Amino acid sequence: MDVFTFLVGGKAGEGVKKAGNAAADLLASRGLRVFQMDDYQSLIKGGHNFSVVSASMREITSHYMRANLAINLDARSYDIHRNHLAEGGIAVFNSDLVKEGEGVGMPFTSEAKRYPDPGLRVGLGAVATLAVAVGMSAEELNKFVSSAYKRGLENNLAYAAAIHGKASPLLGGKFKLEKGGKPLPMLYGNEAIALGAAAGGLDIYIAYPMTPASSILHVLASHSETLRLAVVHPENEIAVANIAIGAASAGARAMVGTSGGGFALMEEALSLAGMTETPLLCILSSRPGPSTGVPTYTEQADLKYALGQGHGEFPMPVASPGNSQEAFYLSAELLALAWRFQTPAILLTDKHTSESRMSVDIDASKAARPEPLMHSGGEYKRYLDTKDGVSPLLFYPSKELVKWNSYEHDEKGITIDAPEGIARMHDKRRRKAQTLLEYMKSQRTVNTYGDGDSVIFAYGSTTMSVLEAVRHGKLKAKVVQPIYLEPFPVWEMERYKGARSVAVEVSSTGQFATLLKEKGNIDIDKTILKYDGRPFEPAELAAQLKGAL
Amino acid sequence: MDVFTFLVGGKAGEGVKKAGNAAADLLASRGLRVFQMDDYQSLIKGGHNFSVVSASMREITSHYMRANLAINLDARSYDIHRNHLAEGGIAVFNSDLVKEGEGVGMPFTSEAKRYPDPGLRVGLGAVATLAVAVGMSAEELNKFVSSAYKRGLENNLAYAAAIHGKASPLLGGKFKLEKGGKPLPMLYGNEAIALGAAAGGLDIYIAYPMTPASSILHVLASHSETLRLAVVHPENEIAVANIAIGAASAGARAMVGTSGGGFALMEEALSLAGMTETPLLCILSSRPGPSTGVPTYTEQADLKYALGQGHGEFPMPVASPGNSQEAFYLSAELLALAWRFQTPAILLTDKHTSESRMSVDIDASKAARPEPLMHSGGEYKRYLDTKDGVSPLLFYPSKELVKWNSYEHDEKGITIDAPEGIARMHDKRRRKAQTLLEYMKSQRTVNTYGDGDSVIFAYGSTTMSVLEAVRHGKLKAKVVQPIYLEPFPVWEMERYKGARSVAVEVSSTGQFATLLKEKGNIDIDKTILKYDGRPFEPAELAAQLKGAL
Amino acid sequence: MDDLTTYCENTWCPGCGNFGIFSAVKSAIKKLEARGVPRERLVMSAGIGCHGKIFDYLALSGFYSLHGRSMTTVQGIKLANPDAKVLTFAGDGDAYGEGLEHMLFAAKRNADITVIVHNNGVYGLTVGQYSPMSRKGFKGPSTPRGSIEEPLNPLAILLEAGATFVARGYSGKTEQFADIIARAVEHEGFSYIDVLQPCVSFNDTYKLYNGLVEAVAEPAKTREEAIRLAKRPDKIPIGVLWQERKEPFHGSLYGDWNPVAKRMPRAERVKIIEKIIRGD
Amino acid sequence: MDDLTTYCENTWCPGCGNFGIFSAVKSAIKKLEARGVPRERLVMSAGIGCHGKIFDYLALSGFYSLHGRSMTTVQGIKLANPDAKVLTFAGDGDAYGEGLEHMLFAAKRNADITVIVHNNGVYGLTVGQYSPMSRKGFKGPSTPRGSIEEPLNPLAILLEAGATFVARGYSGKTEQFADIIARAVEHEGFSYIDVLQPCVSFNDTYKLYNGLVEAVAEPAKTREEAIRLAKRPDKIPIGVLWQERKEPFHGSLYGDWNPVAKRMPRAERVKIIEKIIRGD
Ligand SMILES: Cc1ncc(C[n+]2csc(CCOP(=O)(O)OP(=O)(O)O)c2C)c(N)n1
Ligand SMILES: Cc1ncc(C[n+]2csc(CCOP(=O)(O)OP(=O)(O)O)c2C)c(N)n1
Ligand code: SF4
Ligand code: SF4
Ligand SMILES: [Mg+2]
Ligand SMILES: [Mg+2]
Repeated sequence: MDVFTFLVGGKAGEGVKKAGNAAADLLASRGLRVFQMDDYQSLIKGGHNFSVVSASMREITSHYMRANLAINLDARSYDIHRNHLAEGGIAVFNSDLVKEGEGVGMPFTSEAKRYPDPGLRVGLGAVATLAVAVGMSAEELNKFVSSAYKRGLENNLAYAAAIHGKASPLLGGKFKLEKGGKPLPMLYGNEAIALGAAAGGLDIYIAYPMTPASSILHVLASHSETLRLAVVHPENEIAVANIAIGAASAGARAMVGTSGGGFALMEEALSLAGMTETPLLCILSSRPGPSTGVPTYTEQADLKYALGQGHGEFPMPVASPGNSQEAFYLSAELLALAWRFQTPAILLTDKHTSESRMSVDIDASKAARPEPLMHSGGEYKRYLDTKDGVSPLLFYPSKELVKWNSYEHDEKGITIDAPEGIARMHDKRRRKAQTLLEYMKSQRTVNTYGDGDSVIFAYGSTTMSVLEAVRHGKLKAKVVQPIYLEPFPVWEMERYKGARSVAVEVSSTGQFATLLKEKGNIDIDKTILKYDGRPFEPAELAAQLKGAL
Repeated sequence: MDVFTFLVGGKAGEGVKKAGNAAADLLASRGLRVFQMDDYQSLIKGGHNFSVVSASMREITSHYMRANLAINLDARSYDIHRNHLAEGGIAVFNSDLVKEGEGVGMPFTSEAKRYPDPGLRVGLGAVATLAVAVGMSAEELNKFVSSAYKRGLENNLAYAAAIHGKASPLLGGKFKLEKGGKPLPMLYGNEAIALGAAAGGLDIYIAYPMTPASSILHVLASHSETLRLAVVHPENEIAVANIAIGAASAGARAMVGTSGGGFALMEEALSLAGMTETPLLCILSSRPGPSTGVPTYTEQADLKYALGQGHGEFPMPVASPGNSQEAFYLSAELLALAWRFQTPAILLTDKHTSESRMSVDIDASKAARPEPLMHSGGEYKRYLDTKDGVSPLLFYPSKELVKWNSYEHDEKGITIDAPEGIARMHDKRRRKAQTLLEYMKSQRTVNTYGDGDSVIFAYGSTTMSVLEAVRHGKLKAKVVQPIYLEPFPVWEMERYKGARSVAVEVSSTGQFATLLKEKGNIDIDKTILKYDGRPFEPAELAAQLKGAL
Repeated sequence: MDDLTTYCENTWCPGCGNFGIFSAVKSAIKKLEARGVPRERLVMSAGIGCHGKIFDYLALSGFYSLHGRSMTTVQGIKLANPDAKVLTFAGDGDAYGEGLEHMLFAAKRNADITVIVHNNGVYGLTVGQYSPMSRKGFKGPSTPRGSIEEPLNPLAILLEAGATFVARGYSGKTEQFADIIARAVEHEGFSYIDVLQPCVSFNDTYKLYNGLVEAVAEPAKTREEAIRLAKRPDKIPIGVLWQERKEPFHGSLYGDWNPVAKRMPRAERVKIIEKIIRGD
Repeated sequence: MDDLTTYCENTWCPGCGNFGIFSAVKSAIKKLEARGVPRERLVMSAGIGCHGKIFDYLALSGFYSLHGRSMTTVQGIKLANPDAKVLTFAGDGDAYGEGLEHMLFAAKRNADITVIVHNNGVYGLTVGQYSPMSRKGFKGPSTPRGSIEEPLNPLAILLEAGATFVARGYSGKTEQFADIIARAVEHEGFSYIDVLQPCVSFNDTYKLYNGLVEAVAEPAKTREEAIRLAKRPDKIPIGVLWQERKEPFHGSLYGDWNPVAKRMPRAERVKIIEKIIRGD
């Protein structure tokens, strides 16, 4: 079996996501590469949640929507997912809630009722059933539960054992999975962003909660003591951005994170960072918009928005990671870049990268680190008009005067309004943008994968879907993923001119395709769009790509 | 004399701007076409202000920096402007403050000291001197002062008469100006925006002060009672935008106005207007950025910013008027457009249009008026999924349920998160954008002036400078001014492909030229930029254009 | 399903205090109808959060606004058409966090709106972060070692800002709360109700509140007394703490004029504008 | 030009109350130096308005911030490096209008910053619009027929929000004001000074204030008394109205740790992160 897919569906508050997590860990612990996608609604209890976990001996960068084993913990999930089966797939339903279901019935609820908090425990039933289906013994399951379900462990062990017993005759060893090599850890995109920035020297993280960026805050808050990080959740996003800018001006590597609506509130501060030349890394994790939109789903519709932020003219790099692993390194890299060029920088991502989880192989010591140009003594001028536009830094408290200024200013940071001074500082910032551009030309700004005459362009989370579709469909094509969207790596695009080109993105207007056309001068032959809040499904996308290539 | 230019310089708080105004009125009253530019700093008293007034028998769309008569009321102004003279120009200095000046000395201050508030009165001295120089009799001046300087009239009349007496032997009738036809009124750009919107049916204006947009608020507040307008200045720009959106949802034609920094704070609400399909006209009047920048000067650096506002995907027209007169009609037109398509719309302008004053010939009854599609009875669905994407409106209070929603929603306005519903509403908004685009193709979206093989592209306030430069330099070229920047009128651009093309704008990075290239597919041969906070000077620009064409 | 409930599936957690609020609101609307305020005159808005879902469930017209801005949205509706009776539902994150400034200014200008704050002491919908109302030590995902801040006392602050109707309700005392809502809607000016709303998932305060709430018979005689009441350390008073008569903002701004219902005829407008342009 | 004054041309209107504030600040810095706080430990920020120009004139390091955000900027500086003593200059438009919410939360969390609000009752730099402090009836270009709102009482509101040092100064009483500033900077926690500042161009209040101000000898004993003092109808008390000792925010957050001065060595960080990734 190339890919094994497990799906678990049920109500929010019944441990569905936890079950997805545990299932992924279970498969990963056997040395498989795993991809986990959690689908949940904007509510706390009830409704319909599900997690899909796809695993393979090879690299895997997407879940599949046809499951080999689909376990539905309630009737609604059963109705929704009963047909989401791969060939030979097995549907398991909760026989307490679904009367005449097709597939294998398991009494998840009535078994759970023997213990306190039955609602919370049914998810574990799904995991135990998976364990049976992939041939784990009762002892192996026992060991796994001991590490994965520590809270209320005794009852958990008993419940899991009971389910194991009931499921074994029905499903025992139905799926023979190979055993892989050394197990890899798994990370959510947001965990990767948080830890990557920390590895890159983050000092302070300021954020106000907003899905799908909130978990960056949660992860960093939970590790703030061990990692020696300042983590603050203030009154609103305006405070977030301005506190972060203040902190950066005093030398702290600062980061903020939010989604579209909160990011809008930071826009004034982004322009402030542009003018004052404050290094600031902003994480923008998108969801379907406009406005409040669909908070817990995904979309790549904030590209133009990210590129157009902030009034006036100043350099601001924007980059988007293609998966969790890249997110780790990219957040450190952008932090370093922000400090190198004293600019705001945006890491653009979306729910699908932020809140999906995948196997990673990370060397944290390889994270980039900020090495800002520092003042080396003598009279200090905050905005020294250097050849490359980058002025040395000096942090207060200091004997020398250090003045950062949101007004147009002279080299010392004092406000001006005379024409020569205005033009001069515009020139300085433009030269800095030029220096940044030249620097980017020496950096990796584009990923390419595979080979073939045709080119598939994708960025951000959709890269994962495209790569998996190419694997699934065994497509002959080169996949090109611009990591940097600003400065847009036009110098890397030359070579793709004239090739048959397809652009793939989760957006209704094709903003990425427009960027490729307008900035990259690429003739896109076909644009494949999706905009229903869900990421591409690799098998479906493979079929679409086949038609387009 | 093709153009007569008058310059008056002095300290803020000494009536310099008032003198510029009066001088412009004086010249306009003689049937000349007049253009007035006020240059002032961000301070209340002191510093250096000046106004330049250029007048002609023909159309005139810019001030010139070489004056025929330059009157400097203090020593600093004298130092700055002593050389800003046209051929045969005369410099008048304040002999009380400048000892050995070149040109004509006048005892403005010592004369003023005979009356109370001498500081306020010296500006009038400049106007009286102008009157003398253009050959006005003491009686004519007396009559003019009676209507233009009503406050403290008696002292004003005496002071003006005294200056007239002193100046007559030195300057009497130095400049012979022709007498024109019927005098035209003069309007500041912001007055035009305010009154144009009012003529177009504005019901409510909400704003928080920010230069150079504040005077829209001041004008509308001062006329709120006579025009029956609601005018509100609330706690901040976030409140501004959201109050306006609430008002629009209840049927009021609402407008807001600000500059870059305040506009950033409205961004979240713009996206809200996009999702809820709320008609809202936003005036964005730029100044040099980024950030606080240079508040009282001019720049066109917020173009990309205006085009990129708001997360998610929704239609939002952006247009920029080429002068005060166009501003009048355009603000009414954009208000009507916002209501026709139930979208936010941006009128992009800058200090040079907003705060310059020129002769206009306006027929207020020709202002466009909103004619929104209204519900015609039966069950009401706020987001009825019509063919052209536009849903009929119904305003609360109403018996039918009317629900506007910032979340993704069904036709009734109830929140949804299922994939089909999300895609459906994205499609509806996209169809609306398409309908808007088709509609724009039938509208005037581009102005063209003059003739020639070469094309000069400009937009917004720079159009005025370019047209004046073309007149001044007698250049053979076609001037093309896209009024609409979004949707960008690509269908109008076809015909300019291949022509020798120059783009002119007040920006350091050439955003407009980029737009022409990327969206319009125009090969721009040369870009002429200025970014020192000052508008182009027509004589200088003519020389630059000559070199470029 | 009654005639004030829409077809939208209700997704509040079983046992959530929002159910009590929902019932009270519907009951208040019935009371108001009985007193001559037809429901179609009522226009609502809501913030973003668990509380905001009442927008989807309640069959009233209105505008589902942004996090922290719902009180500005209804001010706009009121200014456009003073015939509307406007009310908004906000969370404690909404009204005391993101949107606190709007609350203070609505109170200052005596905007004629009713604000109902679902005070559950937590950011419910974003899974349980501390809110401006959370007690010191509250553990949420952004404060895993416990919040280090004291909660605000919004009633005292809004009283200092000039609120003309200040009340506190409890979702567990539906009928009293319904009565407060009806009175708040009838009050001309800024009517503000903080509702104690247990969040069973992240901040279950039923027991606490049941032991602490105490009905106040009538509003305080002075603003100072109302503030003292709001700050009582021992008990949580519920009921109307303060009410005073003061001209509402739209009244001071344009008397009984109505921008959308009494629009000036276009021809008249145009004539005046031409006069202004000519400078007469 | 003294050594605390930069080369920047001063463009305040002759007679402006900002001159008194400027002198007082310089005098306070000298006092602080005498008491062992070297000027380089002081870091300032300023809002946007006439008041903000003090940033250009005063020879202290700092950050010229945005309208309404200067109190957040200094909170960031303090959080990054608690060795800094931070102070910010804000306008009444800044601190009580655009940025009021930040003020309340800085007070709530007892952020260790000093906020000096140049209260001239008007938006000076944008040519005279009414501010949250303008009296009812104030005529400015956005309220040509007179403001219809009552002014706020920010001292009372900030006291209710938990401010631990609350004072009022008068630009016309430079020495007393200088003393207040020095004490405010020394106070650990949220120190807030409202300064009565006549604006000779748009709101000339010299005469009014000269007749109304009255020095308070010492801070009130209770917060309630301080609030009463702040609301005195007859006189305007100047001096320190309230001071109390309470752990400041950065102290509660990380004791005496300092993010930039006591950064964790990279190798150690990396090791911990690898452990976290592995899930041990
Ligand atoms: C500008 C912005 N920031 C953040 C969010 C994310 N968000 C949605 S609801 C919410 C807080 C909810 O708390 P509260 O207002 O107390 O409502 P509750 O869910 O407790 O009823 C937040 C932070 C948002 N929607 N918009
Ligand atoms: C976001 C934003 N809105 C508006 C402005 C314009 N603005 C500059 S200063 C100011 C108000 C000044 O009033 P105040 O804070 O009282 O300062 P003062 O000039 O009276 O000292 C305003 C509205 C701005 N710079 N930024
Ligand atoms: S999370 Fe809390 S507030 Fe939200 S629905 Fe559940 S119980 Fe109610
Ligand atoms: S306008 Fe007022 S506050 Fe501003 S400098 Fe002049 S007197 Fe001072
Ligand atoms: Mg809450
Ligand atoms: Mg002020």
